[in-house]
Parts: sequence; C-alpha cells; structure tokens
Amino acid sequence: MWQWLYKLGSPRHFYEMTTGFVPWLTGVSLFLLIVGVVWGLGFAPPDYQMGDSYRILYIHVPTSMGGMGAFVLLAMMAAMHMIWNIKMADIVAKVCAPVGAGYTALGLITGSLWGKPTWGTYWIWEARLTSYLILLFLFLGVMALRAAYDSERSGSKAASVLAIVGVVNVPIIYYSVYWWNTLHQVPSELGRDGSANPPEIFIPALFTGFAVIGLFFLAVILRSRNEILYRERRAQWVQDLLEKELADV
Amino acid sequence: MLTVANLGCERDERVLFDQLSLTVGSGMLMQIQGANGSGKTTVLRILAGLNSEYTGTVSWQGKPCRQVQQEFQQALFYLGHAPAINRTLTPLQNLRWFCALHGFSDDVAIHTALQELGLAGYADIPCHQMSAGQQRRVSLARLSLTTAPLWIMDEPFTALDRQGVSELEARIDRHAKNGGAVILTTHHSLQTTHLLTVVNLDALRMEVA
Amino acid sequence: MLTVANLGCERDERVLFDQLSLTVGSGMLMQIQGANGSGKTTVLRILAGLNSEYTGTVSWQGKPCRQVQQEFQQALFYLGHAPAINRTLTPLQNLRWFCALHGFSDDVAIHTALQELGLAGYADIPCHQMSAGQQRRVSLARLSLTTAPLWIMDEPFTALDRQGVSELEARIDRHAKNGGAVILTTHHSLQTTHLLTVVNLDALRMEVA
Amino acid sequence: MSRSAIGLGGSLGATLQRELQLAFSSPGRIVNPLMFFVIAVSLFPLGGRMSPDQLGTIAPGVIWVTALLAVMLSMESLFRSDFDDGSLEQLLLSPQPLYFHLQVKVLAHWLVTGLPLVVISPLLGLLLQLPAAGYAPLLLGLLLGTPALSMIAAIGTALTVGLARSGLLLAVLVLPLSIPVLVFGAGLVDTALNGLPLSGVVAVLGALLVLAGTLAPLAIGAALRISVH
Amino acid sequence: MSRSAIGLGGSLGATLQRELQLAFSSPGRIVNPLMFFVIAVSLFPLGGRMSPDQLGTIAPGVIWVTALLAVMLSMESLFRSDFDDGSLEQLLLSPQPLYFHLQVKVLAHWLVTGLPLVVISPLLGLLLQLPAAGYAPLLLGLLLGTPALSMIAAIGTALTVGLARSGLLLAVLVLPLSIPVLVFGAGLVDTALNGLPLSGVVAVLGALLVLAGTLAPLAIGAALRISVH
Ligand code: HEM
Ligand SMILES: Nc1ncnc2c1ncn2[C@@H]1O[C@H](COP(=O)(O)OP(=O)(O)OP(=O)(O)O)[C@@H](O)[C@H]1O
Ligand SMILES: Nc1ncnc2c1ncn2[C@@H]1O[C@H](COP(=O)(O)OP(=O)(O)OP(=O)(O)O)[C@@H](O)[C@H]1O
Ligand SMILES: [Mg+2]
Ligand SMILES: [Mg+2]
Repeated sequence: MWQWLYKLGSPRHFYEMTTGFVPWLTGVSLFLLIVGVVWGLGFAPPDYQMGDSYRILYIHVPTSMGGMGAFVLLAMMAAMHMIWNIKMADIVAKVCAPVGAGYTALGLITGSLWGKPTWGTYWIWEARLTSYLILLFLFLGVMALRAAYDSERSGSKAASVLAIVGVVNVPIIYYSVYWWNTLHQVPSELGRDGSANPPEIFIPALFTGFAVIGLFFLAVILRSRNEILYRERRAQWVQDLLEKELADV
Repeated sequence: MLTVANLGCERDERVLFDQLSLTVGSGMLMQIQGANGSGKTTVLRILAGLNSEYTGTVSWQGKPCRQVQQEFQQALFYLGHAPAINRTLTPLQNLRWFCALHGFSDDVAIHTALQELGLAGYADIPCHQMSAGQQRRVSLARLSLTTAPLWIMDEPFTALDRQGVSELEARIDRHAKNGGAVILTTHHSLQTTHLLTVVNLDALRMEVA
Repeated sequence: MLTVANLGCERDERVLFDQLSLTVGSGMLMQIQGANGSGKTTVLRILAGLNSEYTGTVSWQGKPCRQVQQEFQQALFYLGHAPAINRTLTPLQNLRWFCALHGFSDDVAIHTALQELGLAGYADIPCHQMSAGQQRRVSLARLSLTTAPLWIMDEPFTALDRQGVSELEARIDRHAKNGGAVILTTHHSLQTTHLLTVVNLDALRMEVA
Repeated sequence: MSRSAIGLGGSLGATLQRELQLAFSSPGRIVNPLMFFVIAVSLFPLGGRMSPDQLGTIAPGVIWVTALLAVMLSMESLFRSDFDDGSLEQLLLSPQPLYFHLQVKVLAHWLVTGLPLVVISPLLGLLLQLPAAGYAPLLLGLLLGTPALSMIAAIGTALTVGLARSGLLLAVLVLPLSIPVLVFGAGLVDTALNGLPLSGVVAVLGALLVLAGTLAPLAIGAALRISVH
Repeated sequence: MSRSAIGLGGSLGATLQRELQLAFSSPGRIVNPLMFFVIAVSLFPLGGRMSPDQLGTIAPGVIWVTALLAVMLSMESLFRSDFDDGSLEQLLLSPQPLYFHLQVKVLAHWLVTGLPLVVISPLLGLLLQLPAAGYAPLLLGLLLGTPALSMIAAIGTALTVGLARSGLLLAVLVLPLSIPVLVFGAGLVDTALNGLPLSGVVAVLGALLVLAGTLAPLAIGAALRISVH
C-alpha cells in the first residue's frame, strides 16, 4: 500500500500506472453516463410536484458535490506539496483547480436553472448557495494567483499557501453564511429528503452521479498526464515515449 | 550642437553647481565626473529636458531647447539609470516599441543588434527571466537602432561584465568618430581613443567656494 | 566555515552550474566571477538561504544550513543588489532597525559608521533625498555595525565613486585579516592585499560541457 | 536598408499593440478586474439583510460604485511599470505627439479591462435582482461611462505614479472627479425603471465621455511630466 | 563599548517604532484610508435613489464593505517598499523570530490605518441615517473585526508582493477569505437593531480575531519566503 502510494508520488510512475487505467475509467464513466441520462431523461416518470424540471438534479447534485470535493483534494495536495515537496501533488493540485472550478460553476448554473421554475428566480442569497458561490471565488483566487507568477515554482507554492488558508476558511464561511441566513426569510430551503423519491427517479441519479464523479477523476488524470509530459519533457523517458509514438505514426 | 550657459541648480537649499557652462559639438565625447552626490545625474536630466528646476540656459543649435523641443527630441538619445525595458515583454517587443516611438520599424536591425550584444537566442524570452547584465544589454541594443546624433547616458556601464564594457566603449567611440556627440557619467575610467572632455563637478564647486 | 558540495542549479531548463563545490574558511576572500547571466547572483542567494531551488548541499560548520538556520543567520551578513534602505526613513532610523534585527542597539556606532563613509551631516535626512551612491553608502555603513563573520555581497561596488571603492576594498580586506570570510561578486578588478580565491562560473561550465 | 518609416498612425498602432501584448501576456490584467467586480458586488448582500425588492433598489448604485472602483483600481498599474523601468521617460522624450499616445494607451487599457466589465454586468444585475427593465440602460450607461471613468482615473494615476503608496491616494483623487459619471450612469437605470425617457441622460453621458476623452490626455501628459521629475 | 543587547522585546519594539515612524513621516498613510472610507461610503447615496429608511437598512452593510476595502487597500503597501528595497530579505535573514515581527508589523499597521477607521465610523453612520441603536455595535464590531481583516489581508499582501500589478489580485484573494468577519461584523449591527442579544456574535468575532492573529503570521511568513525567491 505505502509502496504503491510512494510510486504514485513520482510523475513517471503516475504516468505509467494511469496509462492502462484511463481507457477503463473512460469506458465505465461513459457507460454510466449514457445509461443514467437515457433512463433519467427518457424513462423516469415526471415528479408529482415539480414535473420534469427535477431532471436537472441528475447533473446538479453530483457536480455540486464534486466541486466541494475538488477543493478538499486541492488543499490536501497543496499541503503535501508544501510539507514534503512532492512534485506529483503539485501537478494534481494545479490541474484540480480548473476542473473543480468548472464543476462548481456547473453546480451553480444547473442550480440556478433549477431555481427559476422552483423559486421563480435564478438566484437567492441563501446559505448554501452563497457559500457555494464563495467556494467558486476561492477556486478562482487560487488559479489567479498561480497564473500571476512568472515562475512556475513560486506560483505553485503561493497557490498552495492560499489553498490551505482557504480550506481552513471553508467551514468558517459555511457557518457564518448559515448563521447570517437564519435571520433571513428564505423562499424555500433546499430540500434534501431524497428518501421521498421513488426508486425510478433515484436509481438513474446514482448512475449519473457516479458517472459525473468518474469524469472528474478522468479529467484530473488526463490533465495531470499532460502536465507531467510538459514538465518532464526533457527527461529521457519522455523522449523515449515520444520516439515510440512518432515511430507508430 | 548643445550649448549650456551658466547652468545652476540647487536641491534642498544646497547649491549643487552654479555657472556651469559647456558646449558639446559634433565628434565630442564628454564625461561628467564627480563624487557620489555631486550632481551628475541631475545635470544629465536637465540637459535631456527631464528636469526643469534650474537657472541658466540650455540651447540646441543655438535656440533654447524648450522652444525647439520636437527637433531636439528627434536628435536625442537618452539612457537613464533605469533600463527602460519592460520586464514582461520580450526584447523584440521592447525594441519594436522603441523604434515606433521614433517613427520607424525595422525588425532586421533589432535582431542584428541583439546578436551583436550576445543575446542571439533571447529575442523572444520575457526580460524578467534575464540577469541584471542581460537586461542592461537589451537596453543598450537601442544604440544600434537610434539615428540620434546626441547621446546622453547615465552610468551606462553598470552591471556589464568586462567584455560588455569594452564593447560599449568601442561603440561610443565609433559614434563620436562618425560625428555624433556623447555626454555620459561613469565612475569607471574610460578607455577611448577619441577626444575626451572631462567636466568635474567637484572641482567646479571648489572653485566657486 | 561554509562548505558547498555539488551545488547545481538550473533555470528554465538551462543548467547554470553543476557540481560546484567550494569551501570558505576563516580569513578567506572569495570572488565569484562570470559573464553577465552566468549565475553569480543565483549562487550568492543560494548560499544566503534565499533561494532553495538547487541540488547539492550547503553546510555551515559541518551541518546543513537549513538545520542550523538560526545559528547560520546569526553568523551571516548579506548585502544584495538592493540596498535594503527604506527611502522614506533617515539613515539613522534605517540603521537602528538593522541593529535591532540583530538584537542590539548602538547609536554611537551608527554615527561613527556614517561619519567614516562621508555622510556626517546626513544622519537625519530622508534617504530619498540622496544620490544613488550616497544611498549605497548608507547601506555599507552596516559593515561597521555587524559582528557576523561571514559576509556575502552582490556587486557591492555599484554606484560608488573611486574613493568609495578603495575604502570599501580596504574594509573588506581588514575583515578577512581579522579572521572573517567574504564571498562577493564584482565586474571590477579587486585590489586587495589579502588572499583572493576566484571561482569562475564560465570556466566551470566549459569544463562540464 | 530594412528600416521603414511608419508615420503617426503606425506609431500609435505600435503603442496599442504593446499594451495589448502586455495585457495578454499576464491574463490577470483582464481577469482580475472582472473577478473583483463580481466578488465585491456579492459582498453587499452579505453585509446587510435585504429582501429581493430592496436589493433590486440598491442594485444600480452598487453595480456602478463597484464598477467605478474596479476601473480605478485597474488603472493603478497603467503607468506604474513604465515609470519604474524608465519607459515613461522614453515616451516623454519621444518626438511623437504625446497626446495621442496617451489617448491610445488609455483606450487599450479600457478595451481589456473596462469592456469586459460592461459585458459581464448583466450577470451582476441577475445576482442583485435588478428588474428586467434595468438591463439595457445598465449596459448602455456602462458602455458610455467606463471609458470616461478610465480617462479620469488615468489623470489620478499619472499624478500618483511617482509615489510609493498610491492605491488609496488614487481613490481619494479620482472618486470625487468621477461623481458626475456615477450620478448620470446610475441615474440612467433609475430613469428607465421609473419609465421616464432616457435620451437626455444618455446625451449627458455621451458629452461627459467626449469631454473626458479630449481633455484628460492633456492633464495626464502634464501630470506625467511632473511625476518623472 | 556602547553596544547594548536588547532582547526580543526590544527588537520587536524597534520594529513597531520603525513602522510608526514610516506612517508619521508620510501622513498619507494615515489619512488616505480615512478619506477613502468617507468618500466611498458617500458614493452610495449618490448612486441610488433611496429613502432615509432604506439607507438605514443598507448602512451596516455599506459601512462594513467599505471598511473591508479600505483595510485591504491600505495593506497593499505593507511589504511593498520592504520588498523593493531589499529590507524584506534582511528581515527574513535576521536571527530574530519572524512570527512575532510579522505580528507586530501588522499590529502597527492596524494602529495607524484600522483604528482611525473605527473611530470615524459613527460619522458615516450618521451620513447613512443609521438608527441610534446601531452605533455601539458598529464600533465594537469594527474594533474586533478590523484587526482580523488586517491579518487576513496581510496574507494576500505577502502572496502578491513580488508581483507587479497586485491591487486587484489582492482583492480577489482577500475578499472571499474576509467574508466571515464581514458577515458577523455587519450582523452584529443587525442583531442589535433587531433587539437580539449580542454576546454570541461578539464571542464569534473575538474568536475570529484570535484565530486570525495566531494563524495568519504563519501563512504570511511562508508567503514572504516564496515571494522573495
Ligand atoms: C454544495 C452544493 C450543493 C449541493 C450538495 C446541492 C445538492 C442538492 C440536492 C441533493 C438537491 C435535491 C433536493 C431534492 O431532492 O429535492 C438540491 C436541490 C436544489 N438545488 Fe442544490 N446543491 C448545491 C448547490 C446549489 C446551488 C449553488 C444552487 C443554485 C444556484 C442550487 C439550487 C438547487 C435548487 C433550486 C434545488 C431544488 C430545491 C427545492 O426543491 O426546493 N443548489 N441540491
Ligand atoms: N527570474 C528568473 N527566471 C528565470 N531565469 C532567470 C531568472 N533570473 C535570472 N535567470 C537566468 O538565470 C541566469 C543567471 O542569472 P543571475 O542573475 O544569477 O546572473 P549573474 O551572474 O548575476 O549576471 P549579472 O552579471 O548580469 O548580474 C541568467 O542567464 C538568467 O537568464
Ligand atoms: N529627490 C531629491 N530631492 C532632494 N535632493 C536630492 C534628490 N535627489 C538627489 N538629491 C541631492 O542632489 C545631489 C545630487 O544628486 P545626483 O543624483 O545628481 O548625484 P550624482 O552625482 O548622480 O551621484 P551618484 O554618483 O551617487 O549617482 C545629492 O547630494 C543628493 O543629496
Ligand atoms: Mg547618479
Ligand atoms: Mg547579478
């Protein structure tokens, strides 16, 4: 187990280990996505309260949760990079930020689109939505900081510090916004009673949910592989790889 | 070309110089000398027209510089303490803008100039990735681009290595030989074959006192 | 005192130096030489602990510098490209803070140091009202205040006039004679009576290539 | 010889190109004002407890004040690096007419910072529950107003570029000068929400823009000459 | 010999003294944040058409958001000149503990910029028709909140000090991190206006201050080491 983790920490091993894994992950994610979408959009019955609009939930819930998970992953990688100076951790942190930001943005957009039929408006200043918006800002800040540095290395360290500070703040932000919201009168709380949903609605959600999360990891791995090749472009093994590819063409 | 009459300047109630008169003609090379704080930078900035807190007159081809400003600026190349190189841009982009400010474009000459200064492979690398001396060299590449006859340079040898220094000396020499004029400051002892006029601000102050 | 083994550093995929090993002991004066862009500043910043992007080890009294950081910093005086002089404050205020950062206060010594450098009347004048060379002198006044045995200096002669240069040379010489150690870079040819070790980065690169 | 004369147009084009190159070589120049705009606007609902109606009422003011701050802060860097590295001296000593070069510089800066603000403003209207009738006048007002604000802010930047700590001083100089643009700009939205005719306010905003665009470069030039001193 | 050892306390005292000398030698450091605060707050009534009642409702939010911006912008210069002139390298290479020096530096900065904001805030409450019950909690909240904001802003400043165009980037980094302080700070006024007990909110604000005061210097130190690189 430790051996395996240690190996993952080396860009070259990461690259080689994921080479075989990528097609599988792609296949499984796409399969889950297609089944979930076809089932969810084509066969699941309309909800008795919300009609068809609920179907956006198939994308909304997993992207929303993916965005939050991505920030935790980002911060963990940042900490590993700061403490042990693990290159691979920085690579994952770097590629994780835009993917996570994208998921967060998708969560916000799908949520807003759902909000229109549900609350009659695209946006309300409600605790979860607000803290989620701030999460997007934190992602953007980390990305902006990294981009602002000319030197790759300084940029990555600076972004790491910010990601760690940011993750310490996430729970604080969540509680502050929640508290701020309690004196508010809100049009509608985000219902979370999934148990009330019939299985015909619920099971496709499981499919799309795992598919969206699988796609998250796929994006992170693919981008990491690109980044590895770029950063190690002068290393012998990358040169060899390149020659082999060229020979194949 | 440039005539200075009775130039005086004081800063914070201390007279830096007074009654400084000099004439710089075609083919002349003038070094302004003086200890730290004697006012060399101040003189050069006054001559270039960047500082207007002085008494006396500075004239270009017989007319006060302020009256023939455009004409004077066309004839002037000024190199200050700062290299005038944007650190985000590449040497090529920096030098292109310099050319444009003087109304022409000439990429071939830019590449040649960079090559002469030992920066052949650096044309497209952002300047912040260069050492102090390399940035200075980019700045000096302008000497090969400008057609101005009058050069005013404040400590142009800063940050250059020995080879850089002797190359620049040769460049300055050549300019004077070709009928240009150069006014510069440096704490380094100039090795030029050409006529060198030295103006010593310390001596001047002694005299006055 | 300071031992460097197999130091290597690359920037933007260009190896600046590799396998650089050197030892600086008490009484030694070492000059790092090289053309513009050869990596002198980079070496000094690595030795001072300001740059950690390198391979190899830097050790102080036999232990890696990072492990004995406080002890090492107590023994180090670093003078970078920038003078570390706040332009709004006066020389006195600037130097007082320097002393405080090293755990002592000594106004008498500050005044003496300024006087030695020809800045007798300037102790209470804001530094922005001084010329380039005068500011540099304020910065150099710290040499008389520090008790650190190891001095690392990046182009300390910049902006000084001739008298300033020879005084500084004498100061450095004296420090080495008294058992200190000095590592410096300069494009100027040093006139010291003391043992001078020259490390040439260009030659080093040639060898490797 | 490979040298070719390029005239005033070519020279101004080169300045425009340089500014755009600078902007695109550090994407933060373009993205940061936008992010500031969005983040700062969303602070207001967090700071107070307001019903959607109340939010809608203060929306034009909040959006305009924040846009003003964003434009102003983004202008802070307009002459900063040129001043620090000596390029500004070169510009002042160039035989080319300074007036037009300054106009082009501010224009280039507006293209990469001000214009994106205008484009994204409807999103902020949405966040602040701006009533539907407010969007068109918000866009129009910002389109006319932000270039004028850029010109005004550039005067402040030019005056403060020689100073070490300029951020807040800049604000103190620029904000009072910008009040007319702010009042008419935010007023345009209010006028529309109240169903009144817009042409008068639009004309005033246009006039302010022309005024700022022609007079400000003179002030900027004078200020820069003082600053390099 | 005239040299006398001064220990950690004396050394920190010297840092405090240096910062205060810097502030008093350029009065802009103290006055500009104040002026920004006043001017920016008074822009809001100009930007929208609001009844006195409406103004009073948005007053806490506007005052707090503006105070946050003022603190943040004033922090921009905290390490700037030290970075440019090499003093920062000297601080990092000093054998003294960095943690406490950074704490003192931020504290000194708050004393000359944050504290005056707190003192002047009732005046702005008056301008915005803040109801009488709001003044005491506004003062108390700002007194606890602005030092915490200074600490948070200093992290951003330290991260961006090596960068040329930092103003807006700083805002993008710092504003989201400051939201908890803003929410509880402005919330304190609202709580008071609604006649609810304050002790809970005050306790949270105090906790945020302690947290920021102890953890931020660590992040600031790490960030500075990266920046001088
Ligand atoms: C932390 C991020 C989020 C998570 C984990 C999340 C999760 C969920 C879940 C599980 C539901 C299903 C509730 C049900 O079964 O009825 C839901 C509903 C909903 N979400 Fe989200 N969501 C998040 C963020 C957002 C955002 C940012 C928005 C809007 C911009 C949003 C808008 C909505 C709406 C409108 C509903 C339907 C609410 C209702 O039925 O009243 N959500 N969300
Ligand atoms: N920030 C940077 N990013 C990338 N490369 C850099 C950076 N700074 C310097 N370099 C490169 O590192 C090399 C060494 O730079 P360094 O400043 O150490 O040179 P130096 O020997 O001090 O030169 P000089 O005599 O000009 O001061 C240079 O070739 C330069 O191109
Ligand atoms: N901004 C200023 N305000 C007031 N006095 C100044 C200012 N700048 C320089 N001085 C004073 O003017 C005098 C001349 O300065 P100047 O920079 O011209 O000297 P210099 O001969 O170039 O010296 P160096 O060899 O050190 O560069 C100095 O004594 C200095 O104290
Ligand atoms: Mg000078
Ligand atoms: Mg160097």
